[in-house]
Amino acid sequence: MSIFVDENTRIVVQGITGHQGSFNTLQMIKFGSKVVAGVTPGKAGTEVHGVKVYNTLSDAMSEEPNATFISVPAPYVLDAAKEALYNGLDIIYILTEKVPYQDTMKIVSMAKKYGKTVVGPNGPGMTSPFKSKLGIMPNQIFKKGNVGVISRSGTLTYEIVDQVTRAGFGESTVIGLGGDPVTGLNYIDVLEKFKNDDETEAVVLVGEIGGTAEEEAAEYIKEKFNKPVVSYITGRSAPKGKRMGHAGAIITRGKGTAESKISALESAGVKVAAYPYEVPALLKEVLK
Amino acid sequence: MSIFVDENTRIVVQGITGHQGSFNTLQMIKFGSKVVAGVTPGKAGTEVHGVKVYNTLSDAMSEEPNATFISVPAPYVLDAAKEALYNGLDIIYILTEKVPYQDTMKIVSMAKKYGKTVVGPNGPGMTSPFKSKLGIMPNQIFKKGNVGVISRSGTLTYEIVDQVTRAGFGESTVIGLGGDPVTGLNYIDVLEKFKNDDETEAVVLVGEIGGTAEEEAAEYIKEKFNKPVVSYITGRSAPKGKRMGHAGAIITRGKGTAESKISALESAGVKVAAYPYEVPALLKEVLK
Amino acid sequence: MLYTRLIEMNLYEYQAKELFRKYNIPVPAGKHIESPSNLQWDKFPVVVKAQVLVGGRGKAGGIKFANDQKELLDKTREILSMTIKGLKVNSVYLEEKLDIAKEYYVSITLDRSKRRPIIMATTSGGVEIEDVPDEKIVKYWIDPVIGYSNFIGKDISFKLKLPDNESKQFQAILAGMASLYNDYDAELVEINPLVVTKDGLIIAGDAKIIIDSDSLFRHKDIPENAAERTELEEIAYKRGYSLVELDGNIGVIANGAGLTMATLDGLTLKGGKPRNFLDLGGSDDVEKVVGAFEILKIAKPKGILINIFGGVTHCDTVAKGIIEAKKRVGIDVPIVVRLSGVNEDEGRKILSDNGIHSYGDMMDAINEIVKEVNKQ
Amino acid sequence: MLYTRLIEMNLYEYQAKELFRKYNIPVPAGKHIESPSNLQWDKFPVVVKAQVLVGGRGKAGGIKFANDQKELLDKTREILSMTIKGLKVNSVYLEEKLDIAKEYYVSITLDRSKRRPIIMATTSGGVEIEDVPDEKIVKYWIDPVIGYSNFIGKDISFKLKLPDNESKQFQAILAGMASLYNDYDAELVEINPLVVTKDGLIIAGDAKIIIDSDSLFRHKDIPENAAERTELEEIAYKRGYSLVELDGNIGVIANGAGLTMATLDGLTLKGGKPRNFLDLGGSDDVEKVVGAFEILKIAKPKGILINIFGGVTHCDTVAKGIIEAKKRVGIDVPIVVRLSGVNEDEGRKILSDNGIHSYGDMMDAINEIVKEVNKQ
Repeated sequence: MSIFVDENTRIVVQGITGHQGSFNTLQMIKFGSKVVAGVTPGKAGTEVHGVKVYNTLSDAMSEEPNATFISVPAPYVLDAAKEALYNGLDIIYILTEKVPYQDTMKIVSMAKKYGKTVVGPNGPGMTSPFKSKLGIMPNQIFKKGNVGVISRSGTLTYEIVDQVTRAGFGESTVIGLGGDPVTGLNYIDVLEKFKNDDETEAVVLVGEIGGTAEEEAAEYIKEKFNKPVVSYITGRSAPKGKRMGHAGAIITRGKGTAESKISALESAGVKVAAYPYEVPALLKEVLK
Repeated sequence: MSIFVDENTRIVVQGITGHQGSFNTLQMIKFGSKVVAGVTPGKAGTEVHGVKVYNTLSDAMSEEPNATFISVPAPYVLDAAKEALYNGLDIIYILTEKVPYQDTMKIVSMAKKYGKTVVGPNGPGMTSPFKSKLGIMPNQIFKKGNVGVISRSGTLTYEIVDQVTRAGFGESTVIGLGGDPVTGLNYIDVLEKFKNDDETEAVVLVGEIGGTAEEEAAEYIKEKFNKPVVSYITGRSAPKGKRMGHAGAIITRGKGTAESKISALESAGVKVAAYPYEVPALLKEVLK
Repeated sequence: MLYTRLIEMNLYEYQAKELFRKYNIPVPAGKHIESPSNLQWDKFPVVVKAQVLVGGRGKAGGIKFANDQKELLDKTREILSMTIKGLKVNSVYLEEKLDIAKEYYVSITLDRSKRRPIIMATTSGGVEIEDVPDEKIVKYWIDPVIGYSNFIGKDISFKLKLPDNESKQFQAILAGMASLYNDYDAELVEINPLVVTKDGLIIAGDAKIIIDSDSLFRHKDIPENAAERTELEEIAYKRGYSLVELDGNIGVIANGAGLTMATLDGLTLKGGKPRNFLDLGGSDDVEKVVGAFEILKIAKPKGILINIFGGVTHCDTVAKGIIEAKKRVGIDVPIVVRLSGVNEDEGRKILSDNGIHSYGDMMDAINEIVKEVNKQ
Repeated sequence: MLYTRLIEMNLYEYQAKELFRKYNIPVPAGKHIESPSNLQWDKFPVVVKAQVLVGGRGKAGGIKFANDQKELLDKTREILSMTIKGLKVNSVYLEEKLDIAKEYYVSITLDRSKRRPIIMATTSGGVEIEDVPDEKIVKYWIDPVIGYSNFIGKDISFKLKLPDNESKQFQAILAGMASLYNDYDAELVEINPLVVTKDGLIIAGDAKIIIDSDSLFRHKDIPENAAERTELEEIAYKRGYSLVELDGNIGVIANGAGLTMATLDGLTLKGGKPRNFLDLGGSDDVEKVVGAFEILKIAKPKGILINIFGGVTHCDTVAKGIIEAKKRVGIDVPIVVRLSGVNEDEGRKILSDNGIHSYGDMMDAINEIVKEVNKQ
């Protein structure tokens, strides 16, 4: 068992003929993902890397996809996600960046109504080596293993996964939540899945300054999580004072800094690395 | 067990100080319903028939209601129903008539998201003698028994229930769906509940011309319903030709007439009465 | 249900097209005219269309073409003097004549059984849509949580196999219709024909909009048009009663649409002929009862049947109303009363104190009034 | 995250109040002035307010009162010559002086952890809201499925214990704010102070609106204001780079906000001082790399660290960009390169073919650049 994506994941790519859509279709296929269809209006009958292209998602449903990779320009993401929900897809991964956050809120709340999962926007997706990859993470950094990774970042995730793999570990599932203020999944959503995943024995939580998601994750780990967690938090050196308005400060009330996050995690028993390269060493400690 | 309302139903009345709100609060209390709170902005601290009034529903939640009786003017129904959903009430009964149907659609679809039940608008509510009444049906027509009644009408429901009771039968639960084009529950929603209700041994389905709800119910009864059903359909004598526009005709394609409904029900094995007073006689046949 | 929705709000074509303009749905250049004086138009030929709230005006001669100013004046006068299916034509709409290449059909309306709006579209438009076979109609249901979004227009365009140059235009029109449908609480937004001109432009040839009359409190810009009502129905409507005129001779007053229908059914099955449907509704008001008699008096029935099952409406209130009406309205035909339900005993007593017999059972009352009227 | 949201769109007070008017949120009579010529005002005293996108303008002298035309001219000139927290004042807003009885506070903003908008309100307004204790602030989260509805305004009014005459006004203002928040993709709509005048009227004393800059494609009526950016940041922003200026001496180019932050963290922990944050983002374009060097050249760093983990951005593209930049931009300070990930080998080869050593490990590169710069 893996979480979210596995050998039963059947992917349709919305926007398959675009640069990103086409490139990542190929990468996903190389990784072993089942990419069963693509959608670009007006391009029905063509193929992208051997994948059949349809005019509309409702036509593409004949290939029985259950997950979608959305790579359309930001102004069209809301429409594409609605189309995915209308057609009943279970996992909606949105690669696109600069999606208005109120659009994301709408997508996330509609998806919740239908019990569907949204990943992203503006994140690298999810990878379960070597069952399936739904997203854009570089193929070569993965190895099958028992470490789960959750992150808000893109490239920093690759950096950490690369370190973990080079140190001889491997990953169960790696999930990039996305860097936007509102995303489909948060740390706790994923931790709940890792908790019951028999392939995951330890979790690496990669966080960054801003918001209080890491503090809330720490709370959850303290109270309900039963597997060892190692963490790395970026932004320690960020200058103070550049922050959202007054109203934002009220919500966080002093949380949101690297210090706040690190101390919350440490008090939940999480080992926090100072540098990415320290993550494997800490994993060794908790997995010995 | 009864369906929807029973001795655990705790009712709050939104609009309790209005004429309808106040009158029906008293009637519900007399029937044995637990009316635990009322809401009228600005009237906190007063009482209506011994029921404490609060300014807002969120304040009234301290009395732990799980169902609401909404009796506010039509333009305010959407707001009141949203308030009820926001506060997590399980059953939302809307007495008010002339609610714009798009408001009702919104209420129903939001309620579905939260797994809540909407009854009405513009219907008499639901009664489980003598456990609870959430609505406006006259108290004196009921007797505890094993006949379930579903109807789109108000007074016609009373007529039928009265006939059933006078003939020596009694009712398990009586439900008035409401007379509007869009209502929270339809026949099938209720039949599904009656199916698993051990207190219900036969069902009376009261229908009327217009729409195709009765035809769909007949389909359901034929395929999935396991208890005897007796029916009465009004509107046989209605003049032909007064109907919605062309587009409406396409959807129904000849259904919607009394003849269509009666023949659909009969082919599902339902006994259809020509007059309300024939219903008890048919019940005698199926319950013997 | 059929009876209770009589007050749906139909818009005239010229009003509907005004709303179309607001939502950027292309319509031909047009002008609404209430009198032939000052009749100005400069591009011929022109179409003169009777503005009436009833279907089939074309077949009835309510749509004519004019090739010059003189013809325009003649045709306008002609149409303004017409009565179509009993409705007087009070105004015409002058409209640029389109160079029609193809005629499509598109509508959004409520699918009651699915409790969601349905879009229907076909490239076989221009005829009565009931006559188009189902397999030629593309149907799409709008999920109320997701709402209308552009993927729907795209999907339907592909399913209709529209050429590229039409597809974008069609999507914009459908998006406009969907917004209009939501913003104005419509029950129906329909374009038939949706014209494709020889220049490849898509334009709304006709426009039909029905507004949910229950929503008018938030659409102050929508004028309340008289619906397809008879004189008696109009009087009743203005006084706040839900009445449908029928061709029999027994006046009926009952409460609740369902019970009223059941009363008519019972009368008919027993050989009686109802003069009307009149639902008192759920108000508990003596004057409301008196007012019902005032209206029935105009209808000159040979007898009146009152059938009340008391709920919100109390039987004693109805009884008082009957006594009042007898005094004030002066009814000289037989009245048969049935009272049951809330305050039934009080109501029956009030009546018997005033010498009026009443029944507890609906069928007894029906049998009695049929007998009474047949005696005459 | 902190760095990536730098381009949120702050509105000037006068712009925000214009939007308030559109949503029927009462604001004082006011006028936006860009030059003291033609300065007309007829009701004194008047408030002259500096229009700058930075908090604390009052304390900095950016809000003054004038009792007559002459004072108005003087104060306006004075404020127009000011620079507040490094930002030049380019215009003022003249506003009717309110007769203040009470000052409230109300805002709608995004609660990121709950993924829904939050309304905050208190009757202890007029001060910095962070200084108001939590128990004095009423908080209400908007359910995105249910949306804002009037029960929320009613509920908050009661929780604030507003008198009856204020409650209705407050509800209308909050409803307007909620519509504005939705319609304009706002991140923040804030009124502080929300003034209650001695006449009992509730009026927005100030107005703060932040728009989600990602949404500007659908808000063509919103002008794009320069945010609180330094000269270098402004140049970078205009060229499409996400750059934050810092006070160190090591120029940094990395890809992805997280990895860039981690690079700065690593540098700092190893005793280096970053000159900037520059995230190349996820584009695979040689020119984008060259452009980054052009901007860094302006910043005059003592050395440049490039830290790339290839994903969407391929390592060979970055390598080509570095070679191009060396040729065209003319960088004369040490450059240390780290390349890992997609096309890492190709990229490293391109660099070594051109005589540039590169690292595979991030920490090795960080150590090297710190050593190089400290040598100088």
